[in-house]
Amino acid sequence: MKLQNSFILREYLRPQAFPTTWCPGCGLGIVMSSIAQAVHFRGLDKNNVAMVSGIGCTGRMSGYADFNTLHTTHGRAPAFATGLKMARPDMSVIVVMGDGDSMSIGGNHLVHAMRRNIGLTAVVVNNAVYGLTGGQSSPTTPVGGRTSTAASGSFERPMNLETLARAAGAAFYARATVNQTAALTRLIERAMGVSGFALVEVVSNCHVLYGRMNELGDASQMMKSMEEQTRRVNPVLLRRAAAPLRLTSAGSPATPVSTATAQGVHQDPRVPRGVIFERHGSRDYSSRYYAMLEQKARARA
Amino acid sequence: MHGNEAAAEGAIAAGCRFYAGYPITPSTEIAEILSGRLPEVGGVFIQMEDEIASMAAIIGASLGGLKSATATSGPGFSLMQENLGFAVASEIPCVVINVQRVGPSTGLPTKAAQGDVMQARWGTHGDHPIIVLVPSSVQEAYVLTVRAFNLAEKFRTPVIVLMDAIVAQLKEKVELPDTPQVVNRPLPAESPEAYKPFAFTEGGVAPLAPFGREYRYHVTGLLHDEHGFPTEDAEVVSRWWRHMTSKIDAHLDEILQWEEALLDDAEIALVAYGGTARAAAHAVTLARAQGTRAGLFKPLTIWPFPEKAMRELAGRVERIIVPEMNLGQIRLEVERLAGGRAAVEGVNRADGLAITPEQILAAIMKVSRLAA
Amino acid sequence: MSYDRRFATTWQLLLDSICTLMGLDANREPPIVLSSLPDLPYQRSGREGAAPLSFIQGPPGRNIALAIGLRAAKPNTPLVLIMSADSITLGTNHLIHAARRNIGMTLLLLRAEVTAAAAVDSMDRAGWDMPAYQRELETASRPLEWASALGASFVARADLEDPDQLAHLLHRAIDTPGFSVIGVTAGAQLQMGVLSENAWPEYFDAYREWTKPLLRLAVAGSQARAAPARSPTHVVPRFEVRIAGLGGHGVKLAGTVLSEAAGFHEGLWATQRGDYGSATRGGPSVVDVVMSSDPITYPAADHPDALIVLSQGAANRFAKDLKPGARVIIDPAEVSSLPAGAIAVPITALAREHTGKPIAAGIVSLGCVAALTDAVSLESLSRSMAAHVPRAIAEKNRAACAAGYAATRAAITGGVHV
Amino acid sequence: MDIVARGIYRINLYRELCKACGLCIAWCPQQVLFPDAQGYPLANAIERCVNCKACERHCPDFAIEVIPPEPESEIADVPSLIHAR
Repeated sequence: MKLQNSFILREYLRPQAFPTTWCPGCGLGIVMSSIAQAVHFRGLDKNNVAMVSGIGCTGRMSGYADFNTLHTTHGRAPAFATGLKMARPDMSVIVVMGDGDSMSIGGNHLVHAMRRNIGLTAVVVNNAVYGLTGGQSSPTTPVGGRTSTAASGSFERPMNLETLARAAGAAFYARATVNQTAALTRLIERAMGVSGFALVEVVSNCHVLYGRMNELGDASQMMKSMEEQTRRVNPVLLRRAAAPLRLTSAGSPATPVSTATAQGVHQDPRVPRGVIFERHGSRDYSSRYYAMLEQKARARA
Repeated sequence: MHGNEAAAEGAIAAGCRFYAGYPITPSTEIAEILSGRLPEVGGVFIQMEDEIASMAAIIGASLGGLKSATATSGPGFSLMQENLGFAVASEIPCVVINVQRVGPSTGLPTKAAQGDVMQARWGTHGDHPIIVLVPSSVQEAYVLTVRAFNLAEKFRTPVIVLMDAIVAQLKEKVELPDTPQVVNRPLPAESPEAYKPFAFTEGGVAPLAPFGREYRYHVTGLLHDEHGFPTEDAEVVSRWWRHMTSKIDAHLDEILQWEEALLDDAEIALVAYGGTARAAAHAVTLARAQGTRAGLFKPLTIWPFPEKAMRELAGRVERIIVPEMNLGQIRLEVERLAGGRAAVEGVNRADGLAITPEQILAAIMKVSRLAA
Repeated sequence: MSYDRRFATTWQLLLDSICTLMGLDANREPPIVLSSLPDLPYQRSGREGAAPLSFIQGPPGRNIALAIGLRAAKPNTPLVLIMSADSITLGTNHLIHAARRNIGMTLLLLRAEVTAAAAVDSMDRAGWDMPAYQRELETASRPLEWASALGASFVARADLEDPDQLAHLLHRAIDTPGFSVIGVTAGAQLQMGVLSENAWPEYFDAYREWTKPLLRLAVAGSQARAAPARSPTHVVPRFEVRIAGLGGHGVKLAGTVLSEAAGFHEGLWATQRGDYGSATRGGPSVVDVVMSSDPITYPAADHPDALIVLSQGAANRFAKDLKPGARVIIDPAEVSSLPAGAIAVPITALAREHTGKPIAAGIVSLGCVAALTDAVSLESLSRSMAAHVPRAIAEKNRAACAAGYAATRAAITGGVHV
Repeated sequence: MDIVARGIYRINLYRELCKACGLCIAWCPQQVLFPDAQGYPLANAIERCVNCKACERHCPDFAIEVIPPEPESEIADVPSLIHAR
């Protein structure tokens, strides 16, 4: 008899730390379960898996996952993880961040981790709001979204992480939602197989703060509306499309990336989910670095 | 009204028209309140990408002529130090409100502490004077925030309001002045050609002209001459230092504030500030009820420290007890100033719980038995 | 970062281009230049006194953030930032957020770009001249592409060897509302001219639009704000109240209503402090209210005169250190082991009965408090409640509060102690 | 732990982990689960369960699991089992 869920809980999580501090119905538990399953389906030894997190509701995840876990300072998780990956290139390093953690205070580290193409699996849980501090605007708060620092609705343009990741040179970008748990697990599993920086943006729900302030209903209503607000894309079937980039520097990554925003469908207001782009032939920075060291040693010998 | 609300309203009353910040417990309410209040008075609220940027933005706004402020807590205050040093060196008035929580690092985000006392003094690199005010009640959170803006404008320096989560989250009744006294930035009297934006004066500052059409000048974090141009000339640099230190030292009477209670006949003095001063005040009444002559010295300006008053106090009482929610940061300063004339002892905790009047009373009783 | 003297001419050319801005339009405010590069050509010319331009030599990378504050204060002044590799190292985060928000400034990026596929000299990759092996390992920063990807208003590249084109692009950049970046290269085999444009309102223009309705509200609101403070009509010695239960009992609201009833409607001094926990439901939640006709020193109820206990956990934690003569009220449905001398009032049951929700337990508790002290009256509690409870359920809450009062009175006079 | 087993499948409910968020009830396509007075799920109609595990996969707190009666290999026959009953 296969007790899949309790197996995940026993083998990959720390039951003694439960129940979690997350609000009832928070999608973070689902994300955590998907990460654990992805590690399981990839057949990884959990002693060789590290989870690095920053500050925020998402940051708490590293406390519940039974890997080598590191709960760092606000926004700096990619930088801590870069150090770890360079020291232990064989280790699978998962970085979990929230939208404020990764894109606001940690924007610099995220951009440069993508630029270096260091072999991290970044899971960015995007709920459009700062949860732990009580519902302030985040870089992904949509225009018109009410928050505790924009009571009459935000007017700021939200961050387009997808185009930034493409321009910065990430190897893999996928978007998943917490209502499609099987797809979420599969995308994380796939991201973990990428050599280089792989980012999975997970659209999640903060029904307690953002949902309440914007009258979006409870957890299940918010999750069900993700169904209507997103559409499945397949990058293999789609041709390269009109990204806002027209310019290229020499050797720019903007050209070889296959993108999901296809011509003719980009008027669709629904956010694409699935694999958005994947750079072929990408190689992790740490493995390139150690290969270089070996080459130098051979040259000396 | 709670302490964060009082600080936010104090900022508005003092004429603050620009706020840049980043959410951090337990200071976030200040940002939330100002995000609603500033647009009402035609001011600007912006939530920046991090605390580094918040500090930089308030410097820019201040150079543009707006009174500006940011609020944060320990981890964010650490990030601000680089640009706080810039504001000190280039003499930009601005106000930083730091609602202290338990550290180091993420520490205990929702719990109160007073661990940033030395960081507020020495957090940024190099030597520099700085003004740090410490409110112990919601009323003082309002009054001292107004005062912080006034001192910042008057002495062209960043001023830090060092709150703790006890005062920030405490809700109490306040009696606010209808129109607080507000210092506004004077325009230079001289012509743009004669204007020296960083004039070296003995104990004064040049008026800071807002960047604009007539007054063009150079602002730099490098050590500079009176026109603002970088210099490595040791003679100019030493004059710059004299200017920087004397602008504060010559006005200590105006900058320093403290309150004394029942110290006239006291044998034991409590030196307490911030949220801890409330428990100390209560402990004094409890001790007096038991016949022990205790009194309270409560600094409202903690940097520069009221050195002269402390030296006098150490000559008057037999023992000094310093309760603090840290491991003894101000106790060091008190010990230094007491110079052995009065025995100094601390009541310390940094575990997120407030110091209770009983704890302080126990310390008073212990030393009074020793004295007897 | 120190300024590289090889680029002294670059510097001169840039300032020349910027200065042409002032020649074009007498009504335009002179630009403010921000840079982390300290070495000013006009300083060396021996000029004393006023500089030809306002100039901020800010911390590396942070100039972008500094310029945001300046833009808020000076909506019409052109801001020109001259940045080098600091824009793509320390300043990356500021760069991408200024681009995202579309804040009105013009960035001139020197050497912060790959200038040719094999540009060995360029300092573009991380801010210093890296060893060759590292340059091969690391992909270069592409700030123009980052800014463009985030929808900057105007992205262009100019060649230093064509100063007229540089000046032209600079003028266009400054005339475009929002965030503009111009990569400045020399003799590179790259596309020059305008690379991308994007229409989106400038941040502070949008901000002023956004605040217009709020400004009007403020005028209406300022008259309603004044509320006269009453002085105390009766002498009340320090009275400490602690209400302890779980999240979902409405404990925090009860504290607010009680402290404001005492402070605003009874003219007393009052403080309120709480520990509400981080969970919205089920975690321990406690509020302390201290009331007195004298100013309050210590603002916590460590030795309460009245303790209201709504959960077993709260009973275990707080039913000690009571002041002599203190009253403890417990909810017998929630607390199994009762402290001696406690008065049993079915608080959550009363809350459900009158409002249908357990969250009114805090409001019922206030009725209990009113029955124990003359510091607050039921009337001032209900006036205070009016400011915090939606009108639709105010009557039900008033009834719940009165029920708590009546039940407590009955218990005291009937001597129904546990 | 409550174990409910009336039909083919069993459902384990771990009350100590459950936060009564209601996601399992909302996601169940067969209306197997119902909230009790406090909002905790009760598997009142366990006979309708088809082992889709929607509740299990959407539970953020690992508080619910569906257990098939036979080893995993026989799950392919689930539809016929239902019809046979």
